[in-house]
Amino acid sequence: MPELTIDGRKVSVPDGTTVIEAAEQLGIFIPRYCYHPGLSTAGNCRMCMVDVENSPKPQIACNLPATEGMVVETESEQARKDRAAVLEFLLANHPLDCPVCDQAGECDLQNYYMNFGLYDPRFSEQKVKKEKAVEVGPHVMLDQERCILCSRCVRFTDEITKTGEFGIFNRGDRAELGLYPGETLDNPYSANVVDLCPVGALTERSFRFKARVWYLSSTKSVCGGCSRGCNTDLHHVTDRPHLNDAERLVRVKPRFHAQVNEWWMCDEGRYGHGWIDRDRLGEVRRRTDEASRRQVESDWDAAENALAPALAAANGRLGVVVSATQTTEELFSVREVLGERFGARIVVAPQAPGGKGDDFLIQADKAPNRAGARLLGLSDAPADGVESLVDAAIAGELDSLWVFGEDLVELVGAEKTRSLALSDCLFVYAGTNDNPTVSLARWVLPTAVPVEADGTFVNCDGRVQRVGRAFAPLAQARECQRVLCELASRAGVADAPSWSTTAEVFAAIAKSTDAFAGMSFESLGEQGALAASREPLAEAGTP
Amino acid sequence: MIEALLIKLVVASVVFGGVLNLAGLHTWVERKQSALIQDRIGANRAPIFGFKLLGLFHGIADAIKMFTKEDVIPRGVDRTLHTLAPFFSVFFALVAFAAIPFGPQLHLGERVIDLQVARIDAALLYIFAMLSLGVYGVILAGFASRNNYAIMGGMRATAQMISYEIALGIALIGVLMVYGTMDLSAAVEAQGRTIAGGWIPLWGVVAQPVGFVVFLVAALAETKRLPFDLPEGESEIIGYFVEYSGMKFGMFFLTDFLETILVACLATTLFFGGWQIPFLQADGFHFPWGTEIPVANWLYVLLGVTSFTVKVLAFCFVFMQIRWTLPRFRYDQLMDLGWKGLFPIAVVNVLVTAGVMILLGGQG
Amino acid sequence: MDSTTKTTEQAAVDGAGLETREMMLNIGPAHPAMHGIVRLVTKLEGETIKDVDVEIGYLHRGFEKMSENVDYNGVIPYTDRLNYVSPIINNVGYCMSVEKLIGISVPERCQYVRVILSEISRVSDHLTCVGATAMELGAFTVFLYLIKAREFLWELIESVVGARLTVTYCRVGGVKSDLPDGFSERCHAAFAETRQAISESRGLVERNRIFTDRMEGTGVLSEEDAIAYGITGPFLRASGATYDVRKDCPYAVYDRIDFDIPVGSTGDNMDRFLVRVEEMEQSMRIVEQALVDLPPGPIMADPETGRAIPAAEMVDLAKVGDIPAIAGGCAVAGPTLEGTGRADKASISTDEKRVTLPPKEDAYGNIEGLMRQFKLVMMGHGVRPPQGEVYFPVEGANGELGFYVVSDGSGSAYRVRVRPPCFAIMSALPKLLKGDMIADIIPTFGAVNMIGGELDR
Amino acid sequence: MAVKVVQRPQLTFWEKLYIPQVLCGLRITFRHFFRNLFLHIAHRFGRRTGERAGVTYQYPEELRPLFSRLRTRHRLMVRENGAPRCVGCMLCETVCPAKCITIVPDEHPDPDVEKFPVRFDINLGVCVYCGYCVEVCPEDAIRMDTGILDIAATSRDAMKLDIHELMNPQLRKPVASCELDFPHQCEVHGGEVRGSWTQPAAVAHEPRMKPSKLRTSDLDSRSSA
Repeated sequence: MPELTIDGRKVSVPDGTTVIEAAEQLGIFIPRYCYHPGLSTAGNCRMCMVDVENSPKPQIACNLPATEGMVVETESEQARKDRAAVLEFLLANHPLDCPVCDQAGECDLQNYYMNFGLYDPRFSEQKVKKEKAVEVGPHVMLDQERCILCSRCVRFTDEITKTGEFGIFNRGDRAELGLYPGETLDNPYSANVVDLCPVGALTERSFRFKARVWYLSSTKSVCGGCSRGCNTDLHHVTDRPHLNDAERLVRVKPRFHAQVNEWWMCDEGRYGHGWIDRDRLGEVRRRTDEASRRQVESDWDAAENALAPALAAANGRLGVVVSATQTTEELFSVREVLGERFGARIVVAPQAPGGKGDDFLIQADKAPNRAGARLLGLSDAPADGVESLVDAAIAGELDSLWVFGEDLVELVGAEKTRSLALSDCLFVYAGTNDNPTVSLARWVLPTAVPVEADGTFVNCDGRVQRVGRAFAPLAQARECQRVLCELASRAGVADAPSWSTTAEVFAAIAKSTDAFAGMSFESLGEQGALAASREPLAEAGTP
Repeated sequence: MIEALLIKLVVASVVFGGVLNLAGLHTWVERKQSALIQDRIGANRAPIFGFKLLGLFHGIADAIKMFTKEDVIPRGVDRTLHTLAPFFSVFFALVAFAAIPFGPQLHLGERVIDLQVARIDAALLYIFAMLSLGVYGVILAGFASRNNYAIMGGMRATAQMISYEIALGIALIGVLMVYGTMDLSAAVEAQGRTIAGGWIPLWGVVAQPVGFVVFLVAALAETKRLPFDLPEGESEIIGYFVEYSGMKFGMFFLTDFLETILVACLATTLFFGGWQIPFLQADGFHFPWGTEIPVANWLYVLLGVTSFTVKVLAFCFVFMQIRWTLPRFRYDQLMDLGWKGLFPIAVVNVLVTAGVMILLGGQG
Repeated sequence: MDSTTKTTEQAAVDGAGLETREMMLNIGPAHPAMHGIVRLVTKLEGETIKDVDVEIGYLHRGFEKMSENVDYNGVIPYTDRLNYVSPIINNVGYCMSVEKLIGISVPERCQYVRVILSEISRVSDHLTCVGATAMELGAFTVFLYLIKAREFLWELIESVVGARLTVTYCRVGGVKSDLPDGFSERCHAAFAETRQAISESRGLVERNRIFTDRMEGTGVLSEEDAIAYGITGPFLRASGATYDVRKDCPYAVYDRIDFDIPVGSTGDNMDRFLVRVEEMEQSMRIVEQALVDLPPGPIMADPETGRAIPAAEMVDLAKVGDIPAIAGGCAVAGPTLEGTGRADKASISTDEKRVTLPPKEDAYGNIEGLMRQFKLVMMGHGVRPPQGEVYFPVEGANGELGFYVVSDGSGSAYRVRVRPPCFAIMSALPKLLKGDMIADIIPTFGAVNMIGGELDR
Repeated sequence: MAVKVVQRPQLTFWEKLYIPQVLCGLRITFRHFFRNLFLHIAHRFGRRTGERAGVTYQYPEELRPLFSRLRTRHRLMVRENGAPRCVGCMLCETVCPAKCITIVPDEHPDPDVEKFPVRFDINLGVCVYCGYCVEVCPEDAIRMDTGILDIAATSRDAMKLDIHELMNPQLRKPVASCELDFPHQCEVHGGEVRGSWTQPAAVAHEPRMKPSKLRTSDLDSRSSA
């Protein structure tokens, strides 16, 4: 445990710690480009120069192991001058691209110039031209001029994905980042190089010119793309609808979580958010009459007036299909209201076939909350549970069938769904997006997607993680638990729950379910917490 | 008989038409004159077939605007009085002109025509009466509007007009004494005389300089224009016509100008020799150095009418100039000036005049 | 209060049973004399004012709240609209408070420029106030003569600032642009016109008894009362106090300039009129001295500022990396950006790179300048004063104009509070008006020079 | 501290009689009146045109000489090939205190430009003419030097300038024709310009990315051109 002094403050760190990490422990930020904690140390950007006592030259903090009694100065006049000089070199060939560069606003060149540079520019030579706007893969755009050759992306493809598409070619000021001949950057984690790139050399194609980063608001959330539950930051803009084709969610960035995803996330999850603003169910709809399949717009009041008596009269003749894409709170409220109060048979839709996983982050099960459903006791035990439920409905054994968020056409086939629609059973669809099933339902209730409502997902490792609420639900859409609470009270249920916040729902879960015992919505925080469960969870491995 | 009536009709229409047009022209003069004083250019639009004539048509545009504007009668007003008030104002201002002689007698064949709508023996009294009645329009407007601002304006106007009429009347007593008549034509004719060996015409301003000043001030106050525009006082109480719009407002506006012209006519008639031109008598010029130029009657009349018009316009011009030069009095200061300033001066003036006349043996 | 009740009793005795009632008169909010928007609820006995209730708030713009939602430079256009008759003083006051918060000072030339334009603004403000007062007393010609003079001053401002009223001229850490060529000559010419107009206007009213009667003895406020009400500026000085921020707490370069503080003796409207008239003369004196003392900008010291390159060409060359072609050149940007180039920037803005935009040459021609430009403009990246709070007063045209700025270290102010000089005067208005006649509202209110923009914020 | 007590006017007896000061005032007003009258007449005959008879201007016919720095209606600068100089960096949209600028950028076929605005609107009904947009523009793409002051319109929509009106200040709504050379073509239908922002730009129909073929050797010819 060497103890060293940085900027006059003492810190003792484990053996092998570098000065840059030691400084971080003290809250001292040393500027860096090539250094990344998730990658090997390269030490080629020279930005993290610090003054070390008794050392004739400045040292790079990223590759300098802390030793006992070391005295480091990060703010000395010499260190400042060194950093400014390094920056001046890095910027010498940097094009004047801020106006057209998507990185502007989160660019470390800009940030470090204002924080550590501030020198008067002296460069008056011809800048070296390289290629601009090169498509290197389906998701990533390369601008060779902007690249400062920190090699983070090269190391990522070498060390993390081990696909090795990137390399640095040529020498001196002709050195440029590029793909090896015949390669394309199309590995499933390719967009991580964009996050790694400290400058605007690698940018996302989907975000290209869509918005400026300084317009974006950020919400901490969890990816719903698979049961891994990678931690994410959602970047969204609601006050400038002319940007990003009026879609509110602009982009998703991975958020560091040591146990779940570290710094990374897959492209599938990163770009799988388009459905949030596309083909959404905006308003309550109902079928005009029994025979016709025409749907008309309605409102919540009418829906509740019609559905509450039906629920009250159900008396066990009620079936519910829930989805493992719903948050734990939604599933719990379905269980509590429809299951407990109205005696519904609840079936969780089974895992969609054909999902592929890998040994890094991607899981085969694309539903983010199957573990949550299982912990709540909503097991998908019989594989044909949904089908038998639909059969029962068609046969007249059920008065009404509620489907949450799942596409019945996909699960039981179009034929069966159509005959369900024609049967006497009151077929209610509550969900977020349009699908073939929606047009067949007698009532369509729009519900909020996870980014429009708070909630939790339980990932494949049993980690309960919070999904953030980024913006208000679209149009008439409402949070599922609110809909169910109101229906219950409208139906005259004596002990109808009256949750108004997600935290209250979660508190009810924690009270009633052992696996969640002792947790509260607040205490989950950014890191989440592992559910205490004796049952084996879905087969999964830590990264 | 019919012929005489026709002639009266023609004269009357010439007078009233002329006066009304002059009032309309006043709006243009007011705009242009103030513009020149204030280094501006003034209204110069409202073209008719591309002719702008320095914005002369703005008066017509104004008239059209006034007539076509919505005539708002606020809720709660006394409708009859509210409607009647502007007519009162304009009517009395207009009929007062009947007694003003604007030229010498015209000989048309053997017919002798007075260039005056009505030759009244007590013309001065008549004009005073009409001026006093004008106050009704104002007080009625203020009262009928049921508006605190309007009623204050009306009260101010009434007090002001009554106070200054006294000074005005007494100032004119001196003139009456000098000319010995209340007939304005006779007064004008009396001003044709000369004194100092025929060098100076015996105009009222010569005989009654103090009376003239008092008259001018009091008369300005009668017209309710700056510096005596307290009843309007657009930045204080807006005025008695605050609840008027359209042509009814226009009529108050018109009254203002008519009264200005009336006062200019009176000042001309009583103090500046009316239609008289120095050294010009009915048969021609008689210069004190002996030269005589005979002048035909039609030319004499023409010169007389021109002389009268020029003098009236000059007075209007001066009034306008004063209006754009001075700030406004305060109510109590105005009353002070009227009762403690003008009234005693006018009285003293009468006494002095009487004394002088006695000394000079009854003739001025 | 005692005197009021006494007069009522007296009136009751005099009236001998005749019923008299107070008249309520709402003066404003839509009334020709209530420039800006304000309402005086008056109780009248005849023409005499027995009681006044001043009602403000008709022009609430939410300045202080808006200031919390934009970055520090974004507030400046809002300050233009505080006292919209002398906007540059507001600009200066706000910018100097933020500069104090950051702890930077601006170059000397910039300070002189600020003083010069502040004083020109003060003259134009007083011209408006005096002229409007005269106009409302009926002397319309005086108003137009003074407004004519103001026009010359506004043209002067336009030639520097690029706008006449909504100036948006000062920046945190400097001003937008340097004085243009020939400013000094134009300034002297404009002052000659102004002096001529003022002397003509004085000739029209100052010794005219109608005017002096209206002004003397009306709206009297003693020195003690004025201080007790927190009144500052010409209104206070007319009452005899000598407080002037420029002298008592000098900012910019006022301590180096010789000028007098005109004070009155009786605190009536006549004194206020005379103090304002004299202040205009003093302000012009300040400007004339400042123009002489103005440290030469580099433009004058060093004519070798490099080859002139059209801005567009510079951008295009820099874009393809042809830095040698533009190195050392001076950018010729649009005319509205005159006086913002590298040569001027050094003398009109602080050299603190984290506060002021780079000179045009840097923004167009090199990556460092471009990045600086971006960092200062992007939301949440711009000027970030350290945590703290600061109050900075300047002498506005109506009195002490202070900005109290609280920073939480983020890119926009946590709280901005203005101390508008009008507010204190307006609160003294009932005291000024009680017992006077209704017509006295006009000169008194005129002398208050109420500016709705700063009163209601 | 230099304090100067102002001298209150002490009126003499004659001045208290009003008349002398009235005459004094009349002298001033008459002087202006006759001087201006004389000058107006002289101007009619083409004399003494150096002296102005009034300080006012006959606005629509006669424009006040504007100082070069005066901020007037905006315009977007145009490249030699007719395309906008603007690259859609949105600094102006960001800095605008009135939030009156709306920009939608898109890909430009020239890799040295990369980005250009398919939509650039300024709502002049909201603009406060602070000039911040000009000041922050890193491309010299927007200027406020058109000298256009008469921006009045009869509807709020007409106060919203689109990119056509901004690039060519002569154009006013309804736009009769579009001569502007964008990377896409605009079509005018009854004064309404379509094809630029309702329909995706022409370049968007092609493959969105075109790898640049620009080499350093091309540079010399480019910069000399």
